[in-house]
Amino acid sequence: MEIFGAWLAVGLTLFMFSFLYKDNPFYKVGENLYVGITIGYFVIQLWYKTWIDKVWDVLKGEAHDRFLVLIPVVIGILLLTRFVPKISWMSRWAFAFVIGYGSGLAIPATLTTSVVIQAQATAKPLITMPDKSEAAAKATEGAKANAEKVAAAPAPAGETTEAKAKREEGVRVARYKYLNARSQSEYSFLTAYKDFTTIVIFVGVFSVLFYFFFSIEHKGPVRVFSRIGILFLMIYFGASYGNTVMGRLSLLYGRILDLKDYSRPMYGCATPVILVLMIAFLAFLHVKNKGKEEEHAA
Amino acid sequence: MEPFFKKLLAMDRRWIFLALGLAVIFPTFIHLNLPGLKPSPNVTAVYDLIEGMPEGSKVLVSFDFDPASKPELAPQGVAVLRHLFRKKHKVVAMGLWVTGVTMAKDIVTRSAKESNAKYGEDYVYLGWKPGNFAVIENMAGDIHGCFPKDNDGNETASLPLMKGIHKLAEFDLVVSLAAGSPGIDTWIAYGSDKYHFKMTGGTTAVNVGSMAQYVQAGQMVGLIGAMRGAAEYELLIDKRADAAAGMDAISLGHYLIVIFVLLGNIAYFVTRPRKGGA
Amino acid sequence: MIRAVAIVLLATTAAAAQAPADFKVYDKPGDAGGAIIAEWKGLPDEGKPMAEGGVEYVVSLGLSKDGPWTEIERFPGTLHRKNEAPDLFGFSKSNDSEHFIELEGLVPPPGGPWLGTGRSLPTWVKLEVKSPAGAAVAGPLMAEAAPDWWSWNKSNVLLFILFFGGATFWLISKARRDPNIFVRRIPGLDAMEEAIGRATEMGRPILYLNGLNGMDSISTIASVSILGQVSKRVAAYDSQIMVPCYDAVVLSVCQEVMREGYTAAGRPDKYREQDAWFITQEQFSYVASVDGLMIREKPAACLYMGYYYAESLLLAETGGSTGAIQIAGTDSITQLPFFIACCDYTLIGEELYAASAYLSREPLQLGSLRSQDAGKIFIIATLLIGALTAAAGFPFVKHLMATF
Amino acid sequence: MGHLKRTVPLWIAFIFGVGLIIQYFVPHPISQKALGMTQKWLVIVVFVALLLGLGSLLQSHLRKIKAQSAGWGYSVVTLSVLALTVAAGFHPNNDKPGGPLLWAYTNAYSPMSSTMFSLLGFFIASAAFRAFRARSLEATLLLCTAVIVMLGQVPLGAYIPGVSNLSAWILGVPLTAAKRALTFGVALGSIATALRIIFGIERSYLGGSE
Repeated sequence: MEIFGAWLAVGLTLFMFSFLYKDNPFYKVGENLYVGITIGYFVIQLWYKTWIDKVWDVLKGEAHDRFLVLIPVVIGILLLTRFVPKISWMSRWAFAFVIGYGSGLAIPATLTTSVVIQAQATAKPLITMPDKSEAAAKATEGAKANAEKVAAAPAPAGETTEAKAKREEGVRVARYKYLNARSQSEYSFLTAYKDFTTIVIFVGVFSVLFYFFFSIEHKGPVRVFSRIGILFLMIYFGASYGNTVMGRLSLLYGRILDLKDYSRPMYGCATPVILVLMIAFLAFLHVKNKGKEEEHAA
Repeated sequence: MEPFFKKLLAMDRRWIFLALGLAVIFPTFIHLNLPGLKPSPNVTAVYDLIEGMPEGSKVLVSFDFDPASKPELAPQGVAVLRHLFRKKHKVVAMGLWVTGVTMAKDIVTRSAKESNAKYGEDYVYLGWKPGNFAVIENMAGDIHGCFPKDNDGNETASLPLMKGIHKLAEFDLVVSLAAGSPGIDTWIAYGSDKYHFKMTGGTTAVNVGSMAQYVQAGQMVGLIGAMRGAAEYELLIDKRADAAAGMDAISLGHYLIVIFVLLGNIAYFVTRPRKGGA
Repeated sequence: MIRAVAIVLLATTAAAAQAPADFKVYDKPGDAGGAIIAEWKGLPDEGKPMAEGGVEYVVSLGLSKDGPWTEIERFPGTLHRKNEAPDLFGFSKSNDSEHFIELEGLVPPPGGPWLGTGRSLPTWVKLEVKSPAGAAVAGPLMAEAAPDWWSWNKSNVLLFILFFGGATFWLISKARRDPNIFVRRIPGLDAMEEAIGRATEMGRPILYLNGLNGMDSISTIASVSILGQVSKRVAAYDSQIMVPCYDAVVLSVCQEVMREGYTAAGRPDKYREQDAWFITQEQFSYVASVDGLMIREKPAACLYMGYYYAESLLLAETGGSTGAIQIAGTDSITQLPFFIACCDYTLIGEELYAASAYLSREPLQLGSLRSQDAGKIFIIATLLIGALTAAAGFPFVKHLMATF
Repeated sequence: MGHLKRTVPLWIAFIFGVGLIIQYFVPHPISQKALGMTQKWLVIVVFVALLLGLGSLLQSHLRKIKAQSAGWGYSVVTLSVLALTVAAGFHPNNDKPGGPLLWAYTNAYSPMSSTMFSLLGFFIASAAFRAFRARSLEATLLLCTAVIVMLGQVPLGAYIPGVSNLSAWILGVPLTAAKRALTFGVALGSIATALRIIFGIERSYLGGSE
């Protein structure tokens, strides 16, 4: 069974990959088989996890409000009235339930996660006012002394490369902590950089929001802002495209690795055998179709 | 040059597919060992932990992932097992995800065979039992009761290695390679927090962020993150394998895309109709 | 809702130590029950280490005024300050020097639910102060945990809903009086008409996808109403449309909407129920099937409206390779880059929600479109005021936007 | 009849919509229980709706098979695999190791879905080649950020001075800004649409008035 499973897995993998070449019988078989399996799997999942767990077992149980689960069943049955054209309008009640439910759920949830929290994160002072308190100055002093102490510590004799890397990391961390503390107690380069970041984010958010204005004509200052907004959007699109490549290539590499695994003799060299057979068949089809085309042409 | 560039612009996209396919397959056969990889502190911590244990320590490795996360987690498993077998530790393997049973068995048997580890004496594969966290709780009380038979149907009590292990707390270390829950979080909550064994593990790129908190809180030692972490581990045990090859393949893929984009732009500028030109 | 005994009973058992002032015990407001809160004012020297005159607080619970007592927590004077819980106490400056402790889900040693969910038994709380100078006791005081009917700390969200709902209503009624509303051009939507026309000329169908979310998702609802407008035009041009669906409920709504579109265009006879069908409810097999469909049927236009996941690129790149005009509209922010790369036009985020109003040209819909702009103005203003006031040292706008 | 067809659904949407908004502000266990229960309802409705989906699926495939139209054999594949999978699902050992459903999951479902997913690796390359052209200022910006971020991702990128810092800055700052604004826009749009539905202005889902 295990070897047969390996052959099936390899075959289906290669069937799906064959789509890269062009639409062909292998892909069509794979595609239809895939759809069949997923629906079957979905039916089973819903049967056990929804019907048995959430309806049947509840009805069989003792809970005094157990019959309430019949309400969604009835709503579901309303949907099925679509099979009977005369009363198919009843399905709208079910639509209304699903759509109304989704709308009501979305409003407060979207507001909190996407508006209020995000707004809170954006509304920062654009220019940091240094904390002139004694405590802040003291914290900076302390961090500075610590950074100097860590940096001055001599390397122990016979230090391994790893230990050295760790020690150097410690020096960097201490220095960063000092710079960070200083950026809060006085206006340093780091403070300026942080403010710059805040301002860029601020301008970005504003200009992109301007781009989305629908009922204001985009001319004059609105046009300028919305143009800047487009530039920000482009940076976003480019950056997140580039950032996704890694993940997608890892997946591809994973598939290749699997195919390589299944090439081993313990699986009957599944990958090379199936690959050769498929290529041979596709080549045969190609030649046959070419012959047909030439016949047509003649 | 112009005709070449015109052809390039109108190129069938299947040539790109072919080039990319080759770029990703090539490093799996011939290791390029591209430079630039450096072991991160979290991965080094896992390595140091295993390296520092006395020979013959008892280690439980739990494969808590399914084939979807195989590219990231299987190389971690192989690298860790290689290290464990090399240090002559005793390995008990299992899994909390039913969908990963066969895959985990394959990983364990292959690594063992390569290191000449003997089944029953140097390592055991227990397989999977239903119950998520309950499995861990049962194992805490009585491993033989929880797994009366191993994955191949042998009596657990008859295996020499298992004769010396009855309770979870008797392990010196538990390694969970997890793609989510149940996984590292479950092992910590129901295992190491209560029974105080050492805990380490590895996870996928998307989970690194949420698992790193356990390292910071000291609930586990080190963490191997995604394929990159596995490649770093391979570097540490000085045995570059699938993950290192993977990093090379992925890097090559990136370069190839960048080169194609640059070529496309050169071609675009060379071939575009010039304004006011002759 | 404070149904607490707020009388301060200061027991002075050990004369040397000072008992904290204003010790109060009450039901936790705005919760599902099962929790009570004790609070008190901090002592002057509590921040110092124990040896230098600092203090340690010990909180104990009992089921009667005379005990027996179970110690719940023991902590130094630097911990459990009220400023750790703005959801309960707001952002007042005095919170820095006041303490609180939330007592929840605790079971006393003999067993039995003490502060379980919902309503629970009357619980007595005793606070002891220990310092080098001696000990003092505040309380015991009694409170009952009870569930509440309103979360006042979420009021900011409610205010925004009321503002936004009010603005929508006002703008709609304005639109009813004056239906001439300016809406800027959205090129992707103007191109839709052209794409449908081109499909008719070429005698090839239009492929319309609703995304991979169910009917309870707002993006799907937006997508279905765009489908209504599209099918009206398809019927008018006598073109053909294919709507392979990912979800059975979405399928039924699509059929209803398409029939209405054809009817509104005066061509109810042209409507065919099988133009929309169900494929499967699994991401990649759905894509495998739709990709195959694209290659085989070679649609003249592919419209992707709704919410998409990783499959966006699989769809759009395959559609692009067949030479179809492609228009996408999605609020799935992570997938936008791929549609931008592969499609001729892309409705970005919010534009998806504007599309149905834009295409329908109904004054009421356009009026509500303006409420989206009102929302943006509101956000811009809040951010500006927030940034300015924060710079001036008043973080109250930031506090207004705290979520609990 | 008109009422039943048009007014009742609008009221249903209104009641559930407003009810759920209010529920958000009510911490009482009764409200929590109502939310939990109605969420289960939604799942159950989806279960019953599956019959609708299966009906549509059978119709479209049987139509093909009956007419023996091009590729009808593939419809036979779909339907028979569907039947086999369901049968495997009712096998008593279905999802234990060695059970038929788990076997099908590991050896057919899982390799196929990861293969489809991995096709993205190819498509992300070909789409980049076609789309990333410096046609305008905007397109150039898109192209440059994509290339910088890609180089910043790989270990060798660390050898090109500035690339990894710049890439990290792009991902941390302008990306955050654009994403945040997009999030605001999407949120406002979806709230506006949801309000339109609750107040019955958006009623296209109800279809015709007949």
